[in-house]
Amino acid sequence: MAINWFKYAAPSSFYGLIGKMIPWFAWSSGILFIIGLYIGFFVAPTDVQQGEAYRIMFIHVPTSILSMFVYLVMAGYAAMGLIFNTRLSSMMASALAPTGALLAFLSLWTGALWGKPMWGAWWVWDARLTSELVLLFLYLGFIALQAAIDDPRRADRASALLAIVGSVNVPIIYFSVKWWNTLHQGSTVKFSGTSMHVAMQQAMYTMLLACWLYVIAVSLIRVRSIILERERNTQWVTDLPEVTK
Amino acid sequence: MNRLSLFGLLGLVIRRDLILAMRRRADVLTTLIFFVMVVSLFPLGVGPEPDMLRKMAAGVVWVAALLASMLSLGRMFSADYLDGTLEQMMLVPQSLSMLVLGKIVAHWMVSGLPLVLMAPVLGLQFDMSAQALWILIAGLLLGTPILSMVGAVGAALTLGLRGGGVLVSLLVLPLCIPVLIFGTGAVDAAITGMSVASHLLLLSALLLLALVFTPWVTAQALRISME
Amino acid sequence: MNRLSLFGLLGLVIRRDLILAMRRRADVLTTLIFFVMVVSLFPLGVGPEPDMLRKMAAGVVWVAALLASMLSLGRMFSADYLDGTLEQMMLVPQSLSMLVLGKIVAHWMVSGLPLVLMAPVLGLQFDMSAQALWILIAGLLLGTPILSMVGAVGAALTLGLRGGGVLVSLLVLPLCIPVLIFGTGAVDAAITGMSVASHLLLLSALLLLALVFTPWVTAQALRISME
Amino acid sequence: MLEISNLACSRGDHLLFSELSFTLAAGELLQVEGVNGSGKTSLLRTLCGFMMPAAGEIRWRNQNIRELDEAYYAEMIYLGHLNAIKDELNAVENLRINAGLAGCAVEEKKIIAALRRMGLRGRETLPVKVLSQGQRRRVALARLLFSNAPLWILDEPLTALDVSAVGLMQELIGEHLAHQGMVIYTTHQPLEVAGITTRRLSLS
Amino acid sequence: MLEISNLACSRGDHLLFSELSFTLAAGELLQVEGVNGSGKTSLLRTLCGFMMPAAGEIRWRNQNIRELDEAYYAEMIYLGHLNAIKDELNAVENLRINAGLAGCAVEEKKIIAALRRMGLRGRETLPVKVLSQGQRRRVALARLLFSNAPLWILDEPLTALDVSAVGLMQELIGEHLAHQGMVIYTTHQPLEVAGITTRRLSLS
Amino acid sequence: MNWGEFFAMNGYALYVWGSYGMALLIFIIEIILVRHRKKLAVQQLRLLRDAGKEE
Ligand code: HEM
Ligand SMILES: Nc1ncnc2c1ncn2[C@@H]1O[C@H](COP(=O)(O)OP(=O)(O)OP(=O)(O)O)[C@@H](O)[C@H]1O
Ligand SMILES: Nc1ncnc2c1ncn2[C@@H]1O[C@H](COP(=O)(O)OP(=O)(O)OP(=O)(O)O)[C@@H](O)[C@H]1O
Ligand SMILES: [Mg+2]
Ligand SMILES: [Mg+2]
Repeated sequence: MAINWFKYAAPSSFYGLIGKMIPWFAWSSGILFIIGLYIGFFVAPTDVQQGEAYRIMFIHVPTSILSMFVYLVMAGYAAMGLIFNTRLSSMMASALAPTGALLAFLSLWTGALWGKPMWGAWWVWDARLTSELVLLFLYLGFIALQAAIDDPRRADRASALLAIVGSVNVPIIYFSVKWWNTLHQGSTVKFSGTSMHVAMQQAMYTMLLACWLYVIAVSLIRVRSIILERERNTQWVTDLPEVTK
Repeated sequence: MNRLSLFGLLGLVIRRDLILAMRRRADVLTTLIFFVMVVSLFPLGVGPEPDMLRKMAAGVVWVAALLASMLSLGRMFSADYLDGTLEQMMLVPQSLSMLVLGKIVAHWMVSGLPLVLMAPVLGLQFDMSAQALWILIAGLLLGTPILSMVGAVGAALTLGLRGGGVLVSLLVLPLCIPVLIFGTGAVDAAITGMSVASHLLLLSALLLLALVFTPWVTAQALRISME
Repeated sequence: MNRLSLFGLLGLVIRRDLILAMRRRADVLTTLIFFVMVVSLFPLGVGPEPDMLRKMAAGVVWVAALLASMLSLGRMFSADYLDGTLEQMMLVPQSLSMLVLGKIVAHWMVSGLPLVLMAPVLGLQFDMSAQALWILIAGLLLGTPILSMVGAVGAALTLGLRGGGVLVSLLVLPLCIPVLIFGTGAVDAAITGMSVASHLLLLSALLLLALVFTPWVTAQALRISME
Repeated sequence: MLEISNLACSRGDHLLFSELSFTLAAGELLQVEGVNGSGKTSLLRTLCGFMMPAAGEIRWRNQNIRELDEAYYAEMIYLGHLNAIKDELNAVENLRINAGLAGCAVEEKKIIAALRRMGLRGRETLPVKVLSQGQRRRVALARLLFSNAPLWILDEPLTALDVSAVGLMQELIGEHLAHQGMVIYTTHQPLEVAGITTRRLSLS
Repeated sequence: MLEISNLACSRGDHLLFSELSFTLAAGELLQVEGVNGSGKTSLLRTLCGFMMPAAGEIRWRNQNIRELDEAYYAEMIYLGHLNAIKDELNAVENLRINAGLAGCAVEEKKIIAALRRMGLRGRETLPVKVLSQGQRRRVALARLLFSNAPLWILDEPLTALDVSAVGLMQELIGEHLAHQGMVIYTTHQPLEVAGITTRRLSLS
Repeated sequence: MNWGEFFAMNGYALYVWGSYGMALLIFIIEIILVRHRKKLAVQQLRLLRDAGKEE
């Protein structure tokens, strides 16, 4: 029953549940990072055209892909919070936003550091790059709006509207590659053969998974503090073992 | 009880906002002059080579239009909010979305339409071809209402917040980028002889989308901001 | 009676305005982001050819800085005017010019300084050379305070007028054009290998001139607007 | 007509009041009392639907106002701390637009008559901006003269009014009640309507 | 101390008052009376130097206030229709900054004590924006507690205040007068200070 | 391959390690911030509880 389900999604039970889950996510993320980096740096061969610089890919691609994915997840949570008035989903949305913004920033940063040796410029105004920049702005707008409103309930609802409207923009920005000449993934970037080396693929997917788990772990920790901040007047929070001890 | 028809309401709100704008005729003029000035600043900043200027023209005009309509967003709700009129508007026994639509239309007429009318003059300054000019105008005609509508959402969300003026740009500019891309894309296509229709069609689609959703979203945002 | 020293007053006012800005940390960030966004809009509008972009870079950065500081002008006095604090400030038993100077400095620290610090990153995006970048920064460092000061005069004059936000741009932009010209001129000179010093010296002279006169003029303008 | 049951209202993490119940019938006058910050304004704003109540229900003609929405708004008029008049317009224009939005077109002559009744003779066509505090409040109150809404919700209607204007307000409220109207209001000044016993609701 | 001679004041093409003369000595309380729009606010604003009088002179310690300027401002405090508090700051920050600008650094503890005296216990660190109308006015009035200016100019200090706060204001004014202060104020509500006979100045 | 060669990354050291370094830095900073926020929240709660006891 839907109502029952919402009851289980009440902050009090969720708080305990994720408290137990966080270490699992954190540790598996750490281990996968080590494995991924090992494959990426020691197993995967040097790329014929790009030399060692291509190894940036193993951090660039996961952060890039996740930055977009996280936005959609965040917008989804925000929409849920707005429509069903579930406090928890709004909190999840605000917990995801900073991580998403950081991922977007990392994508830009690693991309820029990759671009300099490959294209000879830190930055080109290519559609892919620009759209990533715009994504960063969307995140920052979400965070800024939430920070600007004092009342958390109001902040949730206002920023949810923004996130929803903004998510309409994501595909438009993303597909604008089509309408634009593009350097990213253009002729400069070609891996040996039609497909990547198996080890490269393995490293990339491992790193992607590791990053994903990292995102989950970090945002769950953040959502726990958000829950504490917002529910500070409730009895169950005052009775928590970490508070009473 | 007396109740206005939907269109009566729309007309009334538009008329009201136009009267208010006319009471400060300077307002209308200044958005326009801001637009003209931004466009004219570029040759000053960039240098006077005609070839480069011609290439830049559509982009500069579009960016200036975007900024000008951004600048006038603050006006859309904040005065009404501060003096309590907005509160009263939410108590009007009629659809708030419709009322919002009225305000958006009035805003566009005051700060979007003059830009569209001014654009040809500026385009000539940059030595654009007649065909490119027509496309520019068509694009602006489709695009500036979208800017007003998306801007309304941002203005409503940031209502009563300090620093709202800048925050609203942060929220709205990314959302307006597609408009900018299609608008300038159309002109580029016209210059390079490619098909213009697809860009303009996309702009029309965006306009329709915005027309359907933004008044409602703005109304919701207003309700949230008033709480 | 207790009276603050002149510098005590200056410090107090600056601190006050910075606290207010920090209360909404978003404010500082948003001016900055607006700046970044305007600069980024241009390549979107104009197209991604690196050669052209490199030529435009200094101009675009300067125009964006001008617009960003223009946009934040509204904040300088209007909030204080609306809630009556400005009235009280005029009753402070100390030189109003000094108080105004404090507000200008705070405004610059919040909305000018971040732009200067951000400019190198944007310059890199446009692939500017290191030397040109340095000149750009030096110019901005000299120029943005002038923008804040001239802006203050405009903001004070348009206080309490409806549509002040746009009107102020209209008043201020023409006055700021010399700054723009010298600022971009310096970068151009650096690129073409001519002497940069004359441009920067002129900017410094303007800065000095503004520093001497604008606080007093602004104070007078405030008195007029309050009547 | 207006029934409030078990209403609770909270601002921030502060519970203003709870378990508030009362009804207001035609011809009744209700004064909400309480010290500064006790939640009078919040109560009135909740009645207008601006704020969501933390608990409880507000019913108008036996229907929840959330469901009624526009039908409810057609039958009530709210006057808040803010005057809701545009500084740039003059009193006549302000009132015409206000009446228009509420759904009734009023003639200029009637507006001017109303303004004169409110003691604004000679000020009808000045921009409201230059009027004195009390005159501005009078313009805002003049809206009441055109409305045929039965429910008046007035938040401190007497601020800035001088003695004669207070008398006028008492008269207006008396007339409205005589026509089977309802008034709910707050004030820190004494307000007595001849021939009517004011009901009082105290927020602790 | 404060001497007004033959003062005239006009707004637009409207002469508000003319030939107004009075003096205010230490320990005196003067109420400016008049109907809405009679020019009370304009008179007080003229006394602050915001408006130029159409004719006449205002003298403080036998010198024209135009010439004194800052020395005059150091000895007076004005409280207008607007509260002059920043919505984003909390009450403590507001008062600290206000006191600082007036030239005295005040300790946090004293500010909190003052706020409690004004009945704002528990609201000291909320952003002023969320306070009720009356609470905001109280924050504005708390400024009077830190000032050692002899001349108080108060424009409708009692708006939005509840009964107990009105009592408090009367107390404050009484204390100030006992210390040889001067108060000139307007109000439409009754304000009586124990042991002091209020002088009244009527603007026709 | 020896470690020196490995760290030199064939001349791309700045770029490769710059990327991974920044990523590491950001991750670490985020973890620290996020845990600090949690600690602050708990501290705040204790403060509230103690203040509640005093009254
Ligand atoms: C600041 C600069 C850059 C940004 C913002 C950026 C952004 C992105 C984004 C958003 C993606 C995910 C796209 C997708 O899922 O298809 C991505 C993927 C990728 N990027 Fe970048 N990038 C940048 C620079 C570079 C450079 C310089 C290279 C290589 C020379 C590069 C190579 C790749 C590759 C190979 C992928 C994976 C593509 C795929 O699997 O579809 N990127 N980048
Ligand atoms: N975020 C918040 N946190 C704590 N308290 C809040 C918050 N927002 C509002 N309040 C309190 O809620 C109350 C709001 O009161 P309201 O404006 O309804 O009072 P009122 O009865 O109209 O008072 P007045 O007579 O002064 O107009 C105030 O006491 C205010 O301090
Ligand atoms: N431009 C103008 N033309 C004509 N009359 C004007 C103009 N500006 C102001 N007035 C009048 O000047 C008067 C200003 O009054 P003021 O604000 O001093 O009144 P007040 O005594 O404080 O009234 P209140 O009790 O309502 O606060 C008002 O009657 C107003 O109508
Ligand atoms: Mg109230
Ligand atoms: Mg007055």
